[in-house]
Amino acid sequence: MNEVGSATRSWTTSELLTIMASRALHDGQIVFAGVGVPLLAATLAQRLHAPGLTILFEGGVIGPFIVPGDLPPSTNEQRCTRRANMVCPITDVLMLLQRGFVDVGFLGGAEIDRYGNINTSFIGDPDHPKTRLPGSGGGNDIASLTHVIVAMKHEKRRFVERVQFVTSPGYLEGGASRHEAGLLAGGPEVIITDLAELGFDPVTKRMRIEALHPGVSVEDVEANTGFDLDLADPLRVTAPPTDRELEMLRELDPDRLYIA
Amino acid sequence: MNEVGSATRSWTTSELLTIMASRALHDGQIVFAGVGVPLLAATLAQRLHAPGLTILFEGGVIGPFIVPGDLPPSTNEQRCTRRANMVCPITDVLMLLQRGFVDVGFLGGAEIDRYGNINTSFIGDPDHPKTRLPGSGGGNDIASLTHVIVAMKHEKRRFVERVQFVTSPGYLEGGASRHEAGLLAGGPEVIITDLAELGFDPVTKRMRIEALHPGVSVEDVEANTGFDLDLADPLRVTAPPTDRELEMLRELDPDRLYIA
Amino acid sequence: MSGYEALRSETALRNRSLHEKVVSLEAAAALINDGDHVAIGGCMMSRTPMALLWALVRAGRRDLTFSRSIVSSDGDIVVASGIAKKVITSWFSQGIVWGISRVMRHWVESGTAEFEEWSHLAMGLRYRAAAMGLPFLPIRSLMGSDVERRLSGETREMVCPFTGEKLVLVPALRPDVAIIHVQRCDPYGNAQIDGLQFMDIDLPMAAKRVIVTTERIISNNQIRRSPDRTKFPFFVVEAVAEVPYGSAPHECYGLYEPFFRHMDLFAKMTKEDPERGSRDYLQRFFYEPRSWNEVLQRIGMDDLLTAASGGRNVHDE
Amino acid sequence: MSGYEALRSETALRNRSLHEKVVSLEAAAALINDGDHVAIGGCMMSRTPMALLWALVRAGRRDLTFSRSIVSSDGDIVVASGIAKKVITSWFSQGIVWGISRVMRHWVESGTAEFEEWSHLAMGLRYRAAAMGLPFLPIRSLMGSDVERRLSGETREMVCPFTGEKLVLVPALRPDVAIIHVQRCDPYGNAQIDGLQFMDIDLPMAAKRVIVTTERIISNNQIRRSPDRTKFPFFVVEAVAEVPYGSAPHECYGLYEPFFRHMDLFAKMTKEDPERGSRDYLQRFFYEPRSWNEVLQRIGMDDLLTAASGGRNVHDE
Repeated sequence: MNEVGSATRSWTTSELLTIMASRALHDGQIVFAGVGVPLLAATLAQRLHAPGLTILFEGGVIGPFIVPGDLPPSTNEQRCTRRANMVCPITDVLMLLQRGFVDVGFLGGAEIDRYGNINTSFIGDPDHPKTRLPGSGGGNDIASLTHVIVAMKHEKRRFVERVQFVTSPGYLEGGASRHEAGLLAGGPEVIITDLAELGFDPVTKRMRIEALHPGVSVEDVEANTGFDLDLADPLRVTAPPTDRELEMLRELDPDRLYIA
Repeated sequence: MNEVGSATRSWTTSELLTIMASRALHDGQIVFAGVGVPLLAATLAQRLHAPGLTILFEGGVIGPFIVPGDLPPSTNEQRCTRRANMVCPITDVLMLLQRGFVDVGFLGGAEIDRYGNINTSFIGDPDHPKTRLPGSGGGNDIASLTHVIVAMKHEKRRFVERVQFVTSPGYLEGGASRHEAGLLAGGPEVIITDLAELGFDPVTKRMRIEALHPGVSVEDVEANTGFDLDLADPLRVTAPPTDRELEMLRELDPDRLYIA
Repeated sequence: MSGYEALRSETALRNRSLHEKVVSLEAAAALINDGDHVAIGGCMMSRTPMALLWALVRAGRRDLTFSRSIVSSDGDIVVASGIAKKVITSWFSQGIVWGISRVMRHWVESGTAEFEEWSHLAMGLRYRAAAMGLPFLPIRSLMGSDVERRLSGETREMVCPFTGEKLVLVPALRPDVAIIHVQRCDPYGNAQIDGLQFMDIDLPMAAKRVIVTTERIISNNQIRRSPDRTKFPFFVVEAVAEVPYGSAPHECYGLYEPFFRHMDLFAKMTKEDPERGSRDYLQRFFYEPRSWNEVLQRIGMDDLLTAASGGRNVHDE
Repeated sequence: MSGYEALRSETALRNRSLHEKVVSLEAAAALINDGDHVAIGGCMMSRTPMALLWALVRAGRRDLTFSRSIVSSDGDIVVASGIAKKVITSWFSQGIVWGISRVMRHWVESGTAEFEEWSHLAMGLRYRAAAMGLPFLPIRSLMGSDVERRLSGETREMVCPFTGEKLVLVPALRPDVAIIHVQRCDPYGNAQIDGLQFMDIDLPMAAKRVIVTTERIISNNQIRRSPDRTKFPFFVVEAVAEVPYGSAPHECYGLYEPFFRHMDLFAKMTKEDPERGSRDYLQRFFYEPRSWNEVLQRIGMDDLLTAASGGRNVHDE
């Protein structure tokens, strides 16, 4: 377990990401969530401050009920449908993104760049890749059609000037380029890492630090980022995970499948 | 009851239309049928010579089972679903026509013309109609997307040189005009009336008499048609309704809702 | 702002949270505004939200446009009562067994109400396009017909860039309000439909707002026991009203058949003089009754029980 | 002959009559030809027609193209066994919990098998376009991404004639054969699916031929008792094979969960040396067993009963 924190409390990177992501969700929203950190974050939010939050799964599930300790292995198996409000074909649940019913989707990735573009397809030249990654899944659709929260570990090799392959579009080349490409809605809103929360300048669409986690400096973030970051003004400091958040989260994943 | 026939047997116009139409259906076909003559014809065919015939209803029904004496009032109510193999949305059952799974559809109409175009929308100028008719329903889709059997009463005011409004396209202006308009499949195959069976010249697509019902002359047909008809060579004479056909049909509609 | 951007902002502003939204029939009708485009769920004589139409007629709504896959006596009611200025559909009459509706003919032929005609599949694809967040869907029918010609300006033709084939594009139809009658719905709006579904999966996704009338309100727990029977989700629904026999004198699958004797009465009353006949019918069954129960009372117990005895799960036999 | 005319003649020639079509698993596999494009029903680790893939591998089929919404260890099996030359999908790995599949990586990175990547919605709309008899459907994602760029030539962009907006057109994906595993099917091919439906409503309508494997064959009378549960109709189906646990070690909704311990074994065997690991795995679970029952026997009773005890209607709780 990779633990950090104060003298009295400690948490893992995954726990930190999950708790910070849960705080980014608001009551009444409809959230497209993958398993792991996203699902735990959404469920945590439901139980703490957003009882009217609705979860959608890519496998074709609307408003399921997550049972602590019996988490689904992906968004496509029967555990995902537990006490759902509705199940429907995959194409139709993804269409909710295009129709505009979804407030926010969760993404992770192997790489993210200055404009929030995400790569989950190739490391190296796509024609002769060093690593073939699993690919888009619904990632391209989520990133193209709705607002996105990204949760990932803050490492220099992951935060790069330009991703080697744009699987899921962020603001493309910045400025109005996303809109000009024909993507008329959505876009990355917040990047949550183990060091900070990052957002985007409203005009240039360059990534900037919005808030630092407790005990983290701007230099720490810069040292783990492969490009120059702008700074929001004022720069906030996030509140550390509370006992309540940590306890509730550990109840949801008692076997520490996703929060170890 | 409008009875005709030989000394020993007699039948109504609707009975004749239904029986002749049932003979035009083949085993293994998939038939898009409305209520009334089409449904009775399809059910009769199933019971006499086409046990593997499948009926589709516009309301969204695949392979229902028709109960004698309990006929549905339209293709959109629960009686239509009786012991069906599948029910599905209207748009999807109509899509079967576009996908090519349907062999033949049944149509009637207020007017039909030399090229098999059908009008079920307006009598008179559409902007100031003498009579506003109920309209296309699925008629335009059936006529555009599959082969069609038309069953209607043979009257001069119904068989016209040019329909006042093309609700459901036949061969449009004849020749290749249907294909050139973008309709790449289907087209009217046979027109069954109380006097004759009519078809279309393979090249000009002009309507022609293919067969006369027993006791009917070419002159009888011409006298009841508003345009010049071509003649198929050889010109057949249909076999009159058999006792078995008439008995079976009357069993299906004991209250004579549709065969009176 | 482009069409899609407007769609997105409008949709984003809707309250899509899981919350209770049960209202009275009259309160549901009050959510519909003069001039709205109202899409009617069900088809023909099946699952017509007749009680809600009754409330709309009584509320004296004006200048409504109605759309529906196929229109039966519901269409007669909305034109004869004067609440509709336009009906967009593929087929409009009372029903095959009653001949051509004299009411439809009178109001449409006199130019008082417009009847805009599309093919049935075109209606379905127009709703589906809107449900998919698309500006259009392609169709292979309509071509060469006067139906398309008369709609000129509404459709487009395109040459397929893959095959070179001609296709017609039918524009998304995005109603201001969809009104849908279902067998079961929970207080949040999760709606379950038995039997024929018609266009009622696409319609609620297409519309800007959705009002559901339901034979019974059931608990969310009951919905969650069979989520694969939920046909549209709570977050598209704005209001839910419980109205037993809310589709009378039309049918509701599994519960009651059309009230055939009452439909005969309506056809008979409006056959000779559609204007006076509808006025009398509306007076007796729409304006005088002060509640939907009173409408049912006037239709009568005999008709209701006959319809109910014919209404059952016909698959069980 | 245009694309649509070819589609129509081909479809017209299919035997669409109501007739029995029950065959053995091996006979079903024999209906698939070298070089075919085979679409796999289900998604990820759910309702994968694994028994039919087993039979295909054993039959030594070659040069197959596979497509699927999301590919799990089924994809590893078809590339490692050498029956696939190409996999068209949106996501390809064993499953999130096992990290990135070493098998996929080895065969794809070495260029032995091609992995053509689309977005998940694009996969769905490609099947749906084919199911609708259309050459394409429009989509609002893909734009601006390298996913679209890398597919250049496959998609088209258009300006919407109604709104002036840019849209991507994704081409219909029309598999030679769709192979779909379901809970229940009758001898004619009427298939009922419980729970998650994935793309299995569009897929059988899209494909040129459909082969169904089913946990149980039930009578046509049983189908007719609940026609609203039938997800695709008999006339699109060419063959039906009854194969209990036919999706093992993946899940079948309501009956069994994924065989997690067996999936762990597969991941472990293929992690260090994907080539040798898959060879050993295929030897033990594909080539040596002479029947599907023998495969299940080798997977073992413990794993089977654990999976079965986790598989139940999770809505009943």
